[in-house]
Amino acid sequence: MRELSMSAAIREALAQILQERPEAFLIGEDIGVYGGAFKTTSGFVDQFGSDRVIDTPISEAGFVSIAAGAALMGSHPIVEIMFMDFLALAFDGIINVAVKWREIYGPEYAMPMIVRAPAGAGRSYGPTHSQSFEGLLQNVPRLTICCPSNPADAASLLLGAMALREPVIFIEHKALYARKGMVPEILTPGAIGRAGIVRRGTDLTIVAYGRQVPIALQAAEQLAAEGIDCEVIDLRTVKPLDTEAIISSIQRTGRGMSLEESPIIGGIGSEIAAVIMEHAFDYLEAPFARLGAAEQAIPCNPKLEEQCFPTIATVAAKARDLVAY
Amino acid sequence: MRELSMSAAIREALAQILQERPEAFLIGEDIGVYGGAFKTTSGFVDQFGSDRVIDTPISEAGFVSIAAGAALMGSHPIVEIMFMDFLALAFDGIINVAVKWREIYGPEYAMPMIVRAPAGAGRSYGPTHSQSFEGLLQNVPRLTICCPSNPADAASLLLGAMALREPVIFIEHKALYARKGMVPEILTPGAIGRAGIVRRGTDLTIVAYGRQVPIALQAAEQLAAEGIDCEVIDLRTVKPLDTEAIISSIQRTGRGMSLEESPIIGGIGSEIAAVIMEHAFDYLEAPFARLGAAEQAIPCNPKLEEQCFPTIATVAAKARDLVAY
Amino acid sequence: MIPIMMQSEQLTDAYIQMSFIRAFEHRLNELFLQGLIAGTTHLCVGQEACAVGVCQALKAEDCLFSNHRGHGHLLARGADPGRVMAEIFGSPRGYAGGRGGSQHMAIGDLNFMGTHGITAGTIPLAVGCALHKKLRREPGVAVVFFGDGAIGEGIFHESLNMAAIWKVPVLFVCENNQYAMSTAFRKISPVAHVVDRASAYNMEAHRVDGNDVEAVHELVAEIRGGIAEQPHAVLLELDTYRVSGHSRGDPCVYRSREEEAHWLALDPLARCRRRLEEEVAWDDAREAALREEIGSRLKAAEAFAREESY
Amino acid sequence: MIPIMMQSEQLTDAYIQMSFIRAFEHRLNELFLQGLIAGTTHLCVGQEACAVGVCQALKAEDCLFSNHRGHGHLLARGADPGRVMAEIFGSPRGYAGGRGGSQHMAIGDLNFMGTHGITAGTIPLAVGCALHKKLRREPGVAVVFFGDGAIGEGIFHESLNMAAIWKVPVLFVCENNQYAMSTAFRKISPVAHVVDRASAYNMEAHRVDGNDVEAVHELVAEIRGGIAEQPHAVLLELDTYRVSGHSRGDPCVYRSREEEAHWLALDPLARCRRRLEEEVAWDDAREAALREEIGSRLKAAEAFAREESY
Ligand SMILES: Cc1ncc(C[n+]2csc(CCOP(=O)(O)OP(=O)(O)O)c2C)c(N)n1
Ligand SMILES: Cc1ncc(C[n+]2csc(CCOP(=O)(O)OP(=O)(O)O)c2C)c(N)n1
Ligand SMILES: [Mg+2]
Ligand SMILES: [Mg+2]
Repeated sequence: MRELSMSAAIREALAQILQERPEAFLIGEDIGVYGGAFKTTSGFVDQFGSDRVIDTPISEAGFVSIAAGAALMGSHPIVEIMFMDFLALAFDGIINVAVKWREIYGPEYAMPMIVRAPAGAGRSYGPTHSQSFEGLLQNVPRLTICCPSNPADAASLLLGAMALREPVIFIEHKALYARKGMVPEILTPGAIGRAGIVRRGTDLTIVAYGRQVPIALQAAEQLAAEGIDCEVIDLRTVKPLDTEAIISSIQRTGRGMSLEESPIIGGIGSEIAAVIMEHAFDYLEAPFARLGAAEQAIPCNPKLEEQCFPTIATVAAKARDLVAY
Repeated sequence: MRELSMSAAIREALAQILQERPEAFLIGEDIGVYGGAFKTTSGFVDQFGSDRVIDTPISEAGFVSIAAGAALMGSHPIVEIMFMDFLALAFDGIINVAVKWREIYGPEYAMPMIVRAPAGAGRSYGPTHSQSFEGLLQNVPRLTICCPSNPADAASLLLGAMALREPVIFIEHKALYARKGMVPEILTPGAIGRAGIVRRGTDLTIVAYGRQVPIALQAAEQLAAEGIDCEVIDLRTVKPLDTEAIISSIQRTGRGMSLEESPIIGGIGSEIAAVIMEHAFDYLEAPFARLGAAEQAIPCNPKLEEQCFPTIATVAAKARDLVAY
Repeated sequence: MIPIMMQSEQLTDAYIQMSFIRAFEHRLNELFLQGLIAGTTHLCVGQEACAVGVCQALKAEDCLFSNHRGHGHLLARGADPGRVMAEIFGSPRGYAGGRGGSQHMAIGDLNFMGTHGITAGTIPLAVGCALHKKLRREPGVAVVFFGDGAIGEGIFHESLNMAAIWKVPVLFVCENNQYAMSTAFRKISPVAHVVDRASAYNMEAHRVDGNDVEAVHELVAEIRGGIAEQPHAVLLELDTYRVSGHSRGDPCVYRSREEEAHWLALDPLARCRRRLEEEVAWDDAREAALREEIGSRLKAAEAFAREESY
Repeated sequence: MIPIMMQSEQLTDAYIQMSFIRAFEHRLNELFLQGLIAGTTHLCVGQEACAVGVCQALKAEDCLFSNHRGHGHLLARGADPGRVMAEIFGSPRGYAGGRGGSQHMAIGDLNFMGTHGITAGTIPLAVGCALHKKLRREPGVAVVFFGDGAIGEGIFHESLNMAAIWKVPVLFVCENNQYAMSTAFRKISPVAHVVDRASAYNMEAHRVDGNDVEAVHELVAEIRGGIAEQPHAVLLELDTYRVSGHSRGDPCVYRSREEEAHWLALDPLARCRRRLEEEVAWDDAREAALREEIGSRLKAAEAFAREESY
């Protein structure tokens, strides 16, 4: 084990993929000599050449669908969307092409590709550079969506996404890039669709992903001091959802809440609430609660921005409510 | 009152808008001499001229954002997207522009526009002409989404959407266009965000919208014969959701289910389930259930297509389960 | 480069194929009008020379993409008419198991990578296919058929731009049939021809009579050879006419009967037959024999298509 | 048409504005480097003649749209520097109440309808604005600033196509500063100039030295007059150079110091000053007085911007 930042871990996983998989290539804006807006591909164009690390014009719709076309032929492209907000320009390629070809024509027509998208708020980038679309995209049939919360998971999910040979949206929270964590010496593919219990507890389940996981853990610490023992689930992939892990935790705790980066209405938390309702209804001692992004454009001002998202304080307050229910 | 098909009712409401509102214009593909793929604008170009009924090239992203630009100046465009599936090409204009300008700059920068989108399955149009994106779009902050189920509502919601002076996604289910219903002589704006109770009942609440409403009503008839008395709520707008109507119904019935045209995961039903959990938890006698589109591309074959959606039989079966819970 | 001339057997074969495609489409139309087929369909009557001229000039390793009006492209590439019709019938025997219908078919064995219901949606897929060929040094050219209406989509621009800067082996085939649904090309294009867009991408471009199967074949053979020799992108415009309505039940109120008559006089089948009369002394007897053969192939296809259902 | 000549007062005014914009951007850069401003920013150092030359030639009824690199456009249009800076500071006093930050400002009173963080995203808005003007017979021209990188987006193509066929009063101003982030224009464009795209839309197009404020002003005044007389769409390319890095903390490894030096010699401010020396005997004393005035205006702006916060 060694300590790496999330961006370093992603960079290492990408390098490993490029080394091991001749069918893999990277494609996106300014990923070559610039190394990507978040420097996750720095040095790659020198190491792997411009055939494996392809700089594009500013044409998100085009290069997402171009990647899908290459994938159909046997390539395995890894697309970088500079900020996830810009993926809105390329939804047709995801919704009407990448996930559909295999559905219509069968597995030999799969379009294996990973769309990496730095996302989320917390860096004062303002209303067009801070969104996270997992809530919206979960409604696309059979689309896989990963949201790692730490360096080790980012690397293993990236390798797991490659192994899947399906279109995968890979959401990297911008505010996590610089965060460090322990990473195994040898990177191996992680299971897609498996959540992790990152803190055991008996009173309440907090289901989180991405940058909400550290918030959940910190809130759990604080609550522990008050005698409230929280279990924290890191979803890792928000679709497919690890319903088993969520349900069995709720069956033990009887109470729960979700934390998410998407707006609450139609978000990941709504799906979790519905699943819990269906499968753990009789175990629930309090209504499952949802915290997430506010129903508004994400402001640039850091204070206003922070107010749009769950914080340790709001999580702890909600947890107290639930326990007192 | 008189009997009109839903397309005739929509056509009449559009004509009324064009007559009364000089700032309104229609824009979209083949809406002029062709009258639109579903004939909702037939004859308009002769009646109102090509300045009010604007045929475009096949450029969905472009004309949605162009409409937004005109709206910013004081126009009130009504955009027709020939099939909702094609709206995937124009999500940037909705997500990053139409709803955002007002959020960032204030109410004088609103972009009042209606995006009409024929949607949904049931006509064997296949995987790229049968989708309905309300599930996905509900996650966009402050976006209004209407889904009328009958001619009278279609007309009144269209006028209500005009009165709102906000971006509104107006989903017209293709399978409902030819369905007839009673419509008032004088069309007036309906309230946006208000559901209707279209059948009173005491045992179970079925929450539906669009073409799922007639299915719910027919299932309710069948169940009534078995002694199960269903209440049926027609949402009319899926965002904002009329949470009050839903909650008070569930408080009376204690049991419920949703029917929707979107895929279930992250769909409208998930949001409803989460809302009920939060606000009517103590009244629930059974877990709230969700029925909706299958997690797959919608097939062309009519039988396979039908299997992807709730039917009277599956609704009735689920209702029996819930009552027996 | 020596101009490529079509052999008379090829011309005969082209005529047979074009005749079959037309008969196939006419039969489909009847079946639709009889209510035997669900959904919608887009016929290529009048455009047979585009499909046949292009496909005949391609090689097995070339990969094809098409759009919503793809029956002709599929058949010209060698698709089994029974399975195409089965797909349109929504049969499990169809090329997409009845899931795709008229607008969605793919045949991997023929390197036919897919037709598609989203206008212009396969243009970037062809560029991606060509990019793959270039990166993996695989032989062949990516070819995509699209209509004049597809030019309106932004993805047309993005795709051509990237194909041009990356010099990938792709042939963009625009069948300019003068209309996108009810919309005349001249109403949505500020320039007279699709090829007038090519200069924006510094792209090799050609325009040819799309109702002249020989001209199409010979030009495409030459272009294809050029791309195979030195990978690059080419835009080809085929002037033709959508004789049928846009889709089922379109009375074509947006165009004149005179215009239709003008184009009818340029019918690709009639012209090809005249050439065959010159070249191989094609006569009424051979025509009658062909009709008969087509009739029985069509019957067999239909029987196959209708035999099994969900 | 009689060529429009810039008056010497206008030239002096242009120089003052350009000097102010540059000082504003330099000061912002310092504040960013000191960590006093959150988020990111895009400076227009080196491109001041584009903003000032264009805006000076426009009229009050014209409506403006801009992109992520919009400070110069805003200031040249007459924005209050204190409120622009306040916005960048995220202050409630900013033009978007601190919600928008550096990339998102609008000033209705000046018909400045918005800058925007999505590349090419305001191009269709300008077309929509122009369409509104045409439909409602409102005076003025819609003007949108965008960069050479925006050409890559499909919406550029869709917007120009519709503007051309509908003949709406819109001026597309492309500041070709040679780079989109790290990507040289020549790497992502198969044609040498942005104006080479205009023929695809049969659109009037002009290209001019964007570092020559007089040339920009005079050309834009002429174009604007032409559009006002007879509504139509025009594409204008301004050759310039992004002297600063793309955004905060870009070391510009992707370009050479020689290239930077070449463009530094073409600095729009230095050139304008030389012209002023000829025209109005501008001298060191006036320059010193201007510096002083700018310094105090900037101080006032900064004080205003930093006084109030959330
Ligand atoms: C993105 C998208 N927009 C609109 C449509 C609806 N539509 C189907 S075919 C068609 C016309 C296409 O015209 P063209 O490209 O010229 O092909 P043609 O039908 O003439 O063969 C339209 C508008 C669509 N299928 N996809
Ligand atoms: C849709 C979209 N894609 C990518 C970006 C990221 N981005 C911001 S500015 C920029 C470069 C833009 O280049 P250009 O248009 O030439 O303007 P310049 O920065 O040179 O002024 C990029 C890629 C974005 N903001 N929006
Ligand atoms: Mg056409
Ligand atoms: Mg630039």
